[in-house]
Amino acid sequence: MTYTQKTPWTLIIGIIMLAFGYMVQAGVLDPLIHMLHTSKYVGKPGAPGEMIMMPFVCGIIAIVVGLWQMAVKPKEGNLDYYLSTVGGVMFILLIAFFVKWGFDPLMHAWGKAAEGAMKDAKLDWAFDFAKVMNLNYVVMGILAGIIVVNVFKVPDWAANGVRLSRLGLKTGVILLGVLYSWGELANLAGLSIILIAVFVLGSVGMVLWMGARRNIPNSMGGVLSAGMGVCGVSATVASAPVVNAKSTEIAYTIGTILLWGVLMMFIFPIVGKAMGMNPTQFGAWAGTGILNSAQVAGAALAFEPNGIDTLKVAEIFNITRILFLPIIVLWLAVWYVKRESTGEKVELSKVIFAKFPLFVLGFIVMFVLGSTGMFAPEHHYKGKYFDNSDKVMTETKDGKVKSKLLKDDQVALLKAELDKVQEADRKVALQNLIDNKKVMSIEDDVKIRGITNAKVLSKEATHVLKESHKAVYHTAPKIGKFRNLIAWFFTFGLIGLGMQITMASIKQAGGHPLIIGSVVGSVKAIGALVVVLLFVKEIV
Amino acid sequence: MLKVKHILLASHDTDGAHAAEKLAYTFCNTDTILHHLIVVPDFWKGTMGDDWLNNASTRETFGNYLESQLEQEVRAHIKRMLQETGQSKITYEYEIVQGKPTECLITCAAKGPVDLIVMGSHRPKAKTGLNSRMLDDSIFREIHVPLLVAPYPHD
Amino acid sequence: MSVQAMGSASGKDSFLARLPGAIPGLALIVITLVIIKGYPGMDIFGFKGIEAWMKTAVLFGTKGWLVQVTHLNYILLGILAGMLYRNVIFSGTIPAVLSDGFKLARLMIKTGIIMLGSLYTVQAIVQLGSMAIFLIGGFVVMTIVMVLWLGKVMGLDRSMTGVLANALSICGVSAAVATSPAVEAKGAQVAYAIATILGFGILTMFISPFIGHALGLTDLQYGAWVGTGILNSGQVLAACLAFNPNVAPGTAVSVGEIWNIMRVISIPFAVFAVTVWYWAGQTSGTSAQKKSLGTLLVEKFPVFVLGFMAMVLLTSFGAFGDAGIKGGPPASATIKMLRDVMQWVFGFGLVGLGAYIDIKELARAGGTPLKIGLLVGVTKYVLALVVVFLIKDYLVAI
Amino acid sequence: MMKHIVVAVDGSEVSAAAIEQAVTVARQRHMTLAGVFVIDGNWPDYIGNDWQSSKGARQGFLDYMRAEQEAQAQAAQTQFEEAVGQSVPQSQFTVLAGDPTDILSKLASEPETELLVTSKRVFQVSGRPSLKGLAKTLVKRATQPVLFTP
Repeated sequence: MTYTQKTPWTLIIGIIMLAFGYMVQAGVLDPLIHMLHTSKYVGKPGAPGEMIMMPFVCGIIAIVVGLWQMAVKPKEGNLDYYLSTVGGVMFILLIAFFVKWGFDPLMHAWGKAAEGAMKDAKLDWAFDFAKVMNLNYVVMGILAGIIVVNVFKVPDWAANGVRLSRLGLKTGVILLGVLYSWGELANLAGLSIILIAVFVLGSVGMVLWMGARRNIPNSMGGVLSAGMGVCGVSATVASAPVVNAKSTEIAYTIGTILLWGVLMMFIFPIVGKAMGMNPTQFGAWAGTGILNSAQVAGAALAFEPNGIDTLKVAEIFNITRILFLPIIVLWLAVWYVKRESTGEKVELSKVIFAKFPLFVLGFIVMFVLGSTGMFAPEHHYKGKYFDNSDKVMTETKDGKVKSKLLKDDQVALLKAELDKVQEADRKVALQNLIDNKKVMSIEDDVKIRGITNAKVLSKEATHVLKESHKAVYHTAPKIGKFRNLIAWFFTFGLIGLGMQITMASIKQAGGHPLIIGSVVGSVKAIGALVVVLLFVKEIV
Repeated sequence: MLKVKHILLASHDTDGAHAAEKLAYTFCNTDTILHHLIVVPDFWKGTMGDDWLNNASTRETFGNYLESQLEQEVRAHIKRMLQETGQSKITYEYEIVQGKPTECLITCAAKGPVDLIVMGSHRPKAKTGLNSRMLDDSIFREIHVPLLVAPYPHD
Repeated sequence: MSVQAMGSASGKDSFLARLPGAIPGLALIVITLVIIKGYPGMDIFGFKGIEAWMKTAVLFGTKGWLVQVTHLNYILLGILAGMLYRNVIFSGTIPAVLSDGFKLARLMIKTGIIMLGSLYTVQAIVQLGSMAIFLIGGFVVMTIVMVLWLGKVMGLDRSMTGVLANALSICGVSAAVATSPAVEAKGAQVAYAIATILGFGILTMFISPFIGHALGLTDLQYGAWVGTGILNSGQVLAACLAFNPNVAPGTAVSVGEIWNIMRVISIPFAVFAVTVWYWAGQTSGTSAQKKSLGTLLVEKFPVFVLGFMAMVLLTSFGAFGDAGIKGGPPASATIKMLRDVMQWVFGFGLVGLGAYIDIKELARAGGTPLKIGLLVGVTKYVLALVVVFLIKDYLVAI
Repeated sequence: MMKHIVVAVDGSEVSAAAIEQAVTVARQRHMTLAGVFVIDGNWPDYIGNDWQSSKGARQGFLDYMRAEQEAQAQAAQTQFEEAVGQSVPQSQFTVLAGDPTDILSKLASEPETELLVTSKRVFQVSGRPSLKGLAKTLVKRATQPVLFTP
């Protein structure tokens, strides 16, 4: 069987992309870009940004592959399969372009305009609907995917590419491995193992208990507990053959999980924003409380679309859940064999081997490689790093020497206001700054920022403090780009996953699974919320 | 008018469908052809889409398992129908299609000579069964053949 | 022909004899209102009623976000509760035990309107009324012409056109009820017209307060706008109270209800006019349904309007002490008490009215009545807003 | 009690086909045939939202609707009697009052009803909007077989 279809669409998409990239570069779209405030994506001459690079690179690939598909009669084989995915991948990326550079800024602008209009009308409750409804590109991208599949259907030539989207998510998670530090990972892993263990075992137990009370068949209890307890559809898929699940039971379980997953993905970020959670809290909550693991990534990115702090936390939770999967499947197998004569005994090593998600290994490898410092110096990973050496504090540009040290009048200003600071440690830090004309250490910087946030000084002095903070913190361009790349992988994966969520399968939600799932799902979501709000406070 | 020669029976082996089967038998004469339509709902294609973290072998195991499970269920159903119709000497034929149940029924009714459509009623909330509703608004809108609905068997 | 009744037959007993049967429904409505609105000084484990809770709840960092953005107050919550009772909790029909109590809602609203008479003096009525006549007169004539024309274009039969013309131009369901026998309307036609009007009315009832606040309308402008623009009179009352729940001279409800009364008074005349039009164009047809204007006035004139007028007269003569008109001395204790009671009476009435809204019927409305109704309804709603803005300098506050 | 076939009749064209089907089945199975028309008793409730009409206007409207439906019931009876004629040994026509959806569902759930025959568009010519959903509701509530004619 050959996979490649003779379709002009790959070529057409390529041409659209290339034309778009060219128009951005040539400045044809400047008015639009100006209106939408997307010039940050365009970059500067000599250093083109993603809004030029991505369309050019993707466009050329699509055109070449598209021409090849039109001209050459495909032969069976791996090459045929991989090339057949290009059309679908480009299709998803094109949607991503529209959403990220078009609808996202548009909604942002409209939300602001609406808020402004309400403020003009002297309404003290003016709100930005785009912010409140959390209409950023991740949410809209997934929505676009869901709309495409349910309203228009995914075109045949794009089907293989859409299926590739899970690879996008896996690659995203693997690459994410680079960005953790030992400390972070140890901290997060500890927290996640405790939380996940409690909630996974708790919900598996709860499902089995409720199932026993309602007299549901063992096979249904088996798939349901794995799906509800561990990681949603993936767990259902992994455990269904082990417990001999009937087709109805599988359909019910998957429908229920998808229904809850999709709902939660939209509700969690809104609630998180409303309650003012920090990235760690939200990541922990989403990672524990959302039933389906694909939607965990979606919710985390929806909560913080322009950074990956939340995603980092959520994915650790996700990986922890995934590691629980083989254990639970094994447990279910044993449990099922005990109860049903038809159950087949399974071997420990075989299950572990068959069910172990390889990409977690990739994640670990990347993490180890990253921590050896082969990609970037270790302190760069947080994206911004501290450096107050003379080399960076004074730059020579076009023959002029530009110093970031405090000016004399600024020092005088700070000196005059020194006594406004009450806390002894903060006072010391400020004194240090005054003496050295620059922030001396990370600890000092934290204290200085404390002063800034407390707003005890005059406006001018606070401004000076902010400047001095900026002077010693530098963005790591490599890491910035890398994060951006990861975000693109996730965006690609999530839109593609959105395209695989069909209403027909969600409609299958029903019966005992819907009741049990709803109970367990809400208990899990609310329970996780309470636990996280009570015990997780600090930003990791 | 009600010389029922072609009866279209839509049933996919649920309790409600069993009631429809029994009701259909009572409308069968010696020269009636009972045409049985079995629809394997197409949402199965979509159910695995959202799974992203399993490796290929797990996914394949699941796919094979599901296919064999579905086929087993349909075969068992047809076997039982053959037996029952054989006993009461009814001419029986079956058709298995994959797609959206309602659409399949409408096309099937439009295609062949059909005098009467027999189908089961809605499944009550507490009972198990697939949620691919065959009997929805479009059936009432688009089918221009008498439609006999068997009530759900209450015990 | 024998007719077997399978539903409960409506008794023809006297009001007092039916009163005990009304107690369960009455109690349910009162409890609902207490939960929503709370009584003065209520504090059950810190719970002071849903309305009070919504004012203090913090969402998205804004205190009272729910109230400020959605403008839900006890009036809209009450209607929602009524709708919830019928459509969700009792799944479609109000049980017989409760129905007598819920039927009292009509009486309550009429009582409330009569009491509302205490807000005005004769002078104020003359001022507001003349503005209302001007605005409503214009809109009634415009709407009737538009509907008659649309009916002709869309090929609607004459009786349906007649019902729609009156229902869309004057006051919704009551006009439809008054007109249909006179123009031989078919049951389905009336039913669809009513469903359209109600659906549109409910929609406008929820969005009008929002728009009114967003545009910063004054009570006078808002009252004039909804009084002219909302099709059905029950929803005019609700929309006014939802905008400003206070009952006092110069508030939205005091303005909107004058508009409403003007519309009610014009029903018999409009029915007469449409009947004349209908029979003039009806060549066949023999039944002599034609009635004189005098008969129509006696038959279709709502008595509560007389009660309202009497109340206005009594207030003008100072029967209740000072009415608290702007610029005058503050309201007397009697008047203040009346106003507090009125809030409860209206609240009660509107919970009951909410329970008469059947979503099933609304959702299945359709056909030409829906098209014409939406077209005319939206035009009227928007145009009324524009006109109110244009003539805002001529609107005189009381 | 004896089992019988019930057919809903509203005097319209669509109900003629339903009567025809019902007659065929009744003859095949040698059963009695019952024709039914329902006078919609829900009108008072339907206009319950209107609070300001005078008593005269309200009552006038309800009387008018009643008279109209009684005329329709008469037409339905004529249609039924003419179509059935002598072809079925025993037949009977009844006019009931109440909510049409409820009454038909109830008839479709009585053990004496062998089969309820109705057009899927019955009572729509004259009825409230919710009667459009009658067929769907019948399917949900019936405990006896229901035959829908186009």
